[in-house]
Amino acid sequence: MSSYRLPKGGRIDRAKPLDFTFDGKPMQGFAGDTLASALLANGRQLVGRSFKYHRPRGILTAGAAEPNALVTIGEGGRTEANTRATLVELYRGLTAKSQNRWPSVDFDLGAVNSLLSPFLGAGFYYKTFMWPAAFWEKVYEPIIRKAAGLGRATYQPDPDTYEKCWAHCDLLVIGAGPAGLAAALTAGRAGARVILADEGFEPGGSLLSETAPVGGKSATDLLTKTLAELADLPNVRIFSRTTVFGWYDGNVFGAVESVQKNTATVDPNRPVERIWRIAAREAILASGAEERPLVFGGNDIPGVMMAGAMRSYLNRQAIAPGKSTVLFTNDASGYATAADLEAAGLDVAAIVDSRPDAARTWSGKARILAGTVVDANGGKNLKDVTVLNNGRTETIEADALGMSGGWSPIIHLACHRGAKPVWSDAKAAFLAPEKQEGLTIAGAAAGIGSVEACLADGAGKAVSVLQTLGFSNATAAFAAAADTATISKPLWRIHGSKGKAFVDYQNDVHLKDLGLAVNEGYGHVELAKRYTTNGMATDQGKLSNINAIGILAEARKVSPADVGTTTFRPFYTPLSFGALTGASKGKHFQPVRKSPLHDWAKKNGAVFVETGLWYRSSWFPKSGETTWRESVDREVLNVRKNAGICDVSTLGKIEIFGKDAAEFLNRVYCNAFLKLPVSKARYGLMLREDGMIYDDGTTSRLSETHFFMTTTTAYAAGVMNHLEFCAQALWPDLDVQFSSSTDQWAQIAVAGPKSRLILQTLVDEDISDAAFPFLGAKEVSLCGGKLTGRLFRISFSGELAYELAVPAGYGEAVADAIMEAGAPHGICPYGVEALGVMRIEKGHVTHSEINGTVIPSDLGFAKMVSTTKPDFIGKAMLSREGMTADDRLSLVGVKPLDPATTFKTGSHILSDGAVPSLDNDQGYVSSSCYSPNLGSTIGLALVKHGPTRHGEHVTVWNDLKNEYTKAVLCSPVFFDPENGKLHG
Amino acid sequence: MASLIACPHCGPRPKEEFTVKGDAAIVRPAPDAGEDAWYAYVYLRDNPRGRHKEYWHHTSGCRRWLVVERDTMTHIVYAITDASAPGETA
Amino acid sequence: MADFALLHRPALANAKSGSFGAPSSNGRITMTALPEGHVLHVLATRGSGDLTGLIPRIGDGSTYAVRPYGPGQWFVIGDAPLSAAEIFGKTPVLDGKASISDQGHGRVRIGISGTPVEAVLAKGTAVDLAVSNFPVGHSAMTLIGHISALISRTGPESFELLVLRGFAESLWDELIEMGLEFGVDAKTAR
Amino acid sequence: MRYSAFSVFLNALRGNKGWRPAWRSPVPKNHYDVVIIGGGGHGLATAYYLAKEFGVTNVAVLEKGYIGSGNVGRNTTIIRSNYLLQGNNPFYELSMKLWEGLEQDFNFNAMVSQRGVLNLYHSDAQRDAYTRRGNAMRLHGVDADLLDRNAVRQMLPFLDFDNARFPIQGALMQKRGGTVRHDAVAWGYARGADMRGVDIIQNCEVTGIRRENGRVVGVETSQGFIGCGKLALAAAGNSTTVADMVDMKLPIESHVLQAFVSEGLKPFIDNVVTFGAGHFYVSQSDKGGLVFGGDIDGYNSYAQRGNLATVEHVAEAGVAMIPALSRVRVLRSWGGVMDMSMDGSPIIDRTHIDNLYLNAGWCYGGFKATPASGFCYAHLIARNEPHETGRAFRLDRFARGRMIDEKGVGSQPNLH
Ligand SMILES: Cc1cc2nc3c(=O)[nH]c(=O)nc-3n(C[C@H](O)[C@H](O)[C@H](O)COP(=O)(O)OP(=O)(O)OC[C@H]3O[C@@H](n4cnc5c(N)ncnc54)[C@H](O)[C@@H]3O)c2cc1C
Ligand SMILES: NC(=O)c1ccc[n+]([C@@H]2O[C@H](COP(=O)([O-])OP(=O)(O)OC[C@H]3O[C@@H](n4cnc5c(N)ncnc54)[C@H](O)[C@@H]3O)[C@@H](O)[C@H]2O)c1
Ligand SMILES: Cc1cc2nc3c(=O)[nH]c(=O)nc-3n(C[C@H](O)[C@H](O)[C@H](O)COP(=O)(O)O)c2cc1C
Ligand SMILES: [Zn+2]
Repeated sequence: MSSYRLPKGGRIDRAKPLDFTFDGKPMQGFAGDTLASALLANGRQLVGRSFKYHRPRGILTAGAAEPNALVTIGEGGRTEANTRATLVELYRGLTAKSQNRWPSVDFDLGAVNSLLSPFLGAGFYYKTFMWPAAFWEKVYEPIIRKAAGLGRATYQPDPDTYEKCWAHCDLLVIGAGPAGLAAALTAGRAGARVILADEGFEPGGSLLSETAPVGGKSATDLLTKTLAELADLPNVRIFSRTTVFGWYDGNVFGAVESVQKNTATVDPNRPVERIWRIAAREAILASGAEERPLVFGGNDIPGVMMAGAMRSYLNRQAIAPGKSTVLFTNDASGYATAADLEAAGLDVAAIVDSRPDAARTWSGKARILAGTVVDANGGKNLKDVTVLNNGRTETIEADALGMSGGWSPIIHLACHRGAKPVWSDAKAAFLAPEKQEGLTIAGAAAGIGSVEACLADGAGKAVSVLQTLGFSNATAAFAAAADTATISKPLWRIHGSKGKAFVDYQNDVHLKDLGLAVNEGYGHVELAKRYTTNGMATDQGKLSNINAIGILAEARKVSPADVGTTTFRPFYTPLSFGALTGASKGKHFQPVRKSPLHDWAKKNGAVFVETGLWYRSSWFPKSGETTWRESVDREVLNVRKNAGICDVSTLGKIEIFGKDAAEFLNRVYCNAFLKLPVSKARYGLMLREDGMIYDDGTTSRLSETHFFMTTTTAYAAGVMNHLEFCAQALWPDLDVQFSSSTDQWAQIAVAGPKSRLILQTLVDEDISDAAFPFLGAKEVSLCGGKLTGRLFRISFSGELAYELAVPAGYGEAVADAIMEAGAPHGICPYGVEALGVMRIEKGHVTHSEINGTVIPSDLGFAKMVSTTKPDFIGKAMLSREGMTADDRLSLVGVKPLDPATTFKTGSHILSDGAVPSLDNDQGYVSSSCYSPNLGSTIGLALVKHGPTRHGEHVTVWNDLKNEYTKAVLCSPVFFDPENGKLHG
Repeated sequence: MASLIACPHCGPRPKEEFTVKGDAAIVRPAPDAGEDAWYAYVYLRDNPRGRHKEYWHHTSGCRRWLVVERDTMTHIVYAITDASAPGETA
Repeated sequence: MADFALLHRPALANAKSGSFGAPSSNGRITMTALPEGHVLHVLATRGSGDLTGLIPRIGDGSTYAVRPYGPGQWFVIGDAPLSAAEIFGKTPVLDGKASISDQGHGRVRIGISGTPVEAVLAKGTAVDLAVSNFPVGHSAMTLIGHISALISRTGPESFELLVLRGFAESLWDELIEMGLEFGVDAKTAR
Repeated sequence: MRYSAFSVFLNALRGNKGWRPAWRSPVPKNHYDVVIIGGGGHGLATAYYLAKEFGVTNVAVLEKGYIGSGNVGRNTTIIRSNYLLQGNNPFYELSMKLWEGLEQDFNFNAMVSQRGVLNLYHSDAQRDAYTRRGNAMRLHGVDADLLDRNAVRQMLPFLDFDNARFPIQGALMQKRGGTVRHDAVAWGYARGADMRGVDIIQNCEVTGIRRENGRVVGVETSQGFIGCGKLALAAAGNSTTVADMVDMKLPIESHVLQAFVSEGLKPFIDNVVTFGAGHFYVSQSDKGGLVFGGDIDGYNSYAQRGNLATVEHVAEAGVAMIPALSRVRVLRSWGGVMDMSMDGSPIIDRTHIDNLYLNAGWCYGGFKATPASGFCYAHLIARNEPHETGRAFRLDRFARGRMIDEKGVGSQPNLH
């Protein structure tokens, strides 16, 4: 193994070597490595290129904030761009590729941008690329767009699965560092239902890389012991590899668990990622703190790393950052790293401490320079650093530079619901309110520094939270401890640098960009963000925002408190579409709803069509028929000549009970229902309160206090909600109840001159016209009392027709029986297409006409609007001027002058010879079809002054298809206007 | 708001189970209340910043219409009652 | 039509049946299409007061025959199918205090059980199914994924779901998927 | 300072030290001829056109936050003029025409990108509705094309054509539709207005409207009283709050709409595409992020944030439309507070107070309207007479029964 991997130490399992590749090159790491640590172990520091200038970039952090080490992992449909190497748990067979470079990460032509950087300052594109105007889309934008983005996504579908779950707990603890562990242990011992979530693949947070004793004992032992006790508590669940990504109202937290992101051989029985919606009574945020980079020239050269990250790689994965390391620190953290490096036998060339007054108790070998690193030098890797020490410049050779500018509490989640962070001079950091309803912040996230104090804080805060939850027995799992950490004055930028000093690494925002933003009037923190793109990269400013704020504050000569932060938003870290989607994808995007006659229809050869969630039978092709029109024409002609059977089970069906049911219906329909006799059906129009028609359908009275309503398929759910609203919210004193019976009944339309003949063979009662006239509705006995059904004499086709409802489980048997009984009479099954043709022939409207902007009179239903009822939904608004105006679009029929010509739904109507213009627009074709009975295309149209224009010649204008058809407006009833067949 | 709504009949349930309709402070006028009253009922809204009552239907649960009183800025829920008995708080 | 054979087609007649998912032998999920017996949707008349004593009287006396799920609404469930006349025959018991809507064909019962059953259902519903919160005998109407259903706990590790007939097959498929990681034995045959 | 490639070059040579603020930060005067409440796209555009087209320059725009902090700075940047109804269609087309010359007009590159907008359809009924819409557009000379499944597949092969629950049948396409860099619109108008003498005053919240003798005389603000000859509301999302200051109730509710951006990707999707079987629309920004959105959250809200259920809903629709999105990661989600009107269409009108003007009710579609709205509103304010093209957007249309309801869902704002 390389010289970067130390021969011993760390939490890696050297017995489990793992092969992987980077840019095609085979490499090896161990179980316990992240991709980042494994790359470092293989001596690979340069792993990516920055967005704008294509600067060579190395691994900067060891966690979620990583801006540089973004790689593409996986192959084919598993390709994942922009993946942070620092969070990828290494696995055997992992393939990783560098990004945003051509031809290679080591030699990238895009790097010429760096030379042009004076011209490419913040917002340069707003000021140019404007001339000539046509060039933007043709020349400039394509070039800019080509340069856009970092990684390349795949177009292939994802072979893996995802899922979404709910979890419930008394206490959610976010972060399993010392503070979180202490909180979880305290709550677990008290018997609360606890969920402890941590994004790492090992719980422990900073304890995993802590070498100093904690409360006199080893940090590792403390961790092991605590985890063992937690594991034994049945009321505690530990979610590892689980990132809490958002805090939502109602104290619901969104979290994503990576279930199988650590393997190349995915088990298809398990998801790769799983979303948890955690409903927590209370939560403790123990997310720790983020170390701040320092802003000096060349602070992005591979080899420059956060001091804490260096320490973490050293202690967790036994990685040496380099041969000779310099630490540049504004905080105690640099010393801890230096100490651990020296303890591992590594050379620390110097510790550069920017704090003039820092009280140091350094007992190591490395010399200390009071001053700053002004420039890090090198190309693709660090060669040396220039230190300014008491006015003296010194160059120190080093291939690794650790930096620490102090710590920023990770308060992201605490601000998702509107809380604004407040600058604390004492902590030199932005803090979120320590206690909000449902959420308490603990540990480093609350600005606490020492491990002992974090343990105490987590435990103590858990106790008080538990008390509010009623666990009065809770006692802190760790004793109180004072915070021994010191806070330094922040160092926002280093003066005197020659090289570019980066603030937002990924987006290449450097010091000067922020200065420019202030000069140009974009000094507000939000404007600066938008103008320079600082903080808008995949790390969302986890590292950069605080320094940008400090720099803006200096430039504007105000305190960071006056600058404030930009808004923290979900997601804490980027979240895959796949996880958010869960199992609802592909064919499972929405559930399927099947009619009880689905299999009957299938067996009869139906072609299905998606209608909302339902599949409905569209038409039933017979062998020899090559186009759908052939089948539909045949079905229509056959129904009109003999008989047909159609599945109408998808219509909404509602049982309405109660002694006030009639009164209720009288109020929800615009026509009268109060006196509907028992055993009768009536067509009803339901309006919205604004007077527009909402839905239509028939309602039958089965007894004094029991009605049966049908609605359209599409509006079934809406009507049910509406009825319940009227009953519960508007008229709670009416005695009326509703039960949806859509799925209870298989509903079968039997239509055509022979329909009575056929049905009579099944129905035990007499259904002659005299015994069962048009609009009859009653319970019937079938097949000698074998079954009870409901029979309605209603007709959408205009034929003598019935709808028979039977319990769904018997639907198929009854449909088969009807087919059998009808066979001698030439019965055929017909689908919704034929149904559509017949209803257009009869001028019957559907939601093609009832489109939410029509009132009853528009459709010729003026007479249905009761003038005598004191009240019904929609009554009051119908008298407005615009509702009575005579230029409203109203229903007419339309047919081509030459039956050999045709037109389509959606075509507009123009007066004969009129110039096409919106002003001349007379209306549009709302429904159309070919009528085999008329031998012509026919249509229903909504046209200005429609009913007065029968006989007028018009142009049916479909410019989209270059189809301009001469046509005549006519009555919307094309077929059997006298309704002779209906009553037949 | 409303990741969870505590239905007085069913307990806390996610927003997906509900259908929201809108302002519950408006009262349906008498049939003869006149054009202005009806126009106001159908079209005009207080749209308050702060406390607001609105109708939610527990569509995938008990199928009751509820009146949810909450803050439109903070989304804190103050009370949830059944629409038929708006006096009671669960 | 004397020769008419009144064949009943179960809602899950064509649903997937067999063993699915992980081959583990312990902690598997069992799914069963339960008998399409009777399902009575009972709706209290306005102002009829507390009917908790009354409703069980139209049930078949079995445990959990009555499943309340909202104010004045119950499902009364049993394995035996009831004819329209038999259901009508029950109305006098209710004494005008409630109406019955026959849902014996409109809603279908699925049994689901096994050690990890709570974990499986948590992939669908936001109802906290921990036994402390949702004891045996409890029912709740809720969304499971995109489909609404009545969940009833019939044992420490067993539940029944009551779902609209049209959605039954979709829910069945989804439940199988949700159980894959534990292994599922799905039985549609009765 | 005029912006050009040359000025960028020149300044770069001088170390980029010569750039001046894009707009001033003036102390408010005591009195303006026109005060505009709201430094969003519409308020700034109104000021710009007042100054540029109507010669009214003694104008202040008062913004409670920073300019662009409202919806102009948080929308999904889609512009199109594919409207159906007579009241809307010509107006949005006017806006499209103004977009087409905007950058040269205000000398700021707002990256107007006419990359084409496709609305997918999945059923015959949707196809018919798009036929009607497309023809309505053509009647007004607006470009529209109805594509069939194959044509869509040619353009966007990565949509789900093979395994979709609701198969794609085709699309209505407007080639001239596209996107515009949202912030740049606010900044460009602000700079253009400022250059012509308009005062843009940030951090200035209007807290009251002072009236004398039935006329507005000025506004109380967080920076003191500011007098005005005419007062123009352009406070999208907060219109009812401001109207309440003169006891005016509006047919508007405030609702939150969320939007999202993914991590930056190499070119992935060239056009704007809208799903027809769920709520999802997407385009790719020039930086590489997929910018997308879905439906509103559905309840009244003044908080610029939304609900997780909606987030999931949007993602589900996204993956249903483009299965390959599954492994793409979403970077950030945010919300904007919008005026949802009772018919889904806006209001540009006078009010019952004769020097108070109203511009409101833009719902989730007012970004594309920015130039035309500013232009028509400026016309109304300057001439006291509605511009021909915006004439239908009257406040009294609800009382008169003349709603402009594209969706046909009526007076329930959360359904529009
Ligand atoms: C997520 C989202 C996506 C959208 N996507 C699109 C899209 O793709 N295409 C499209 O055409 N439209 C879209 N819209 C709609 C569009 O953004 C808005 O309709 C439009 O921006 C509103 O006009 P505006 O720009 O003037 O509003 P805003 O930018 O909101 O301006 C109003 C300003 O008024 C200020 N203000 C309010 N009250 C006061 C007060 N009392 N004193 C001082 N100032 C005040 C506010 O701070 C705000 O800056 C979207 C909206 C959202 C929220
Ligand atoms: N001044 C300081 O604040 C400071 C300085 C240096 C070191 N420290 C050290 O940091 C430690 C602080 O302990 P602590 O427990 O507060 O923090 P920690 O850093 O030890 O643990 C935080 C844990 O939270 C996890 N996490 C963060 N956000 C998450 C999310 N959204 N979802 C899931 N997991 C998430 C991280 O993976 C990590 O494991 C102490 O050891 C302390 O000495 C603090
Ligand atoms: C079109 C568009 C593109 C955006 N692209 C990004 C982006 O690439 N990175 C980012 O962090 N935010 C992006 N944002 C979101 C903004 O950061 C911000 O969330 C949004 O403008 C709302 O403002 P707020 O979050 O400050 O309230 C984008 C916003 C819009 C409207
Ligand atoms: Zn409920």
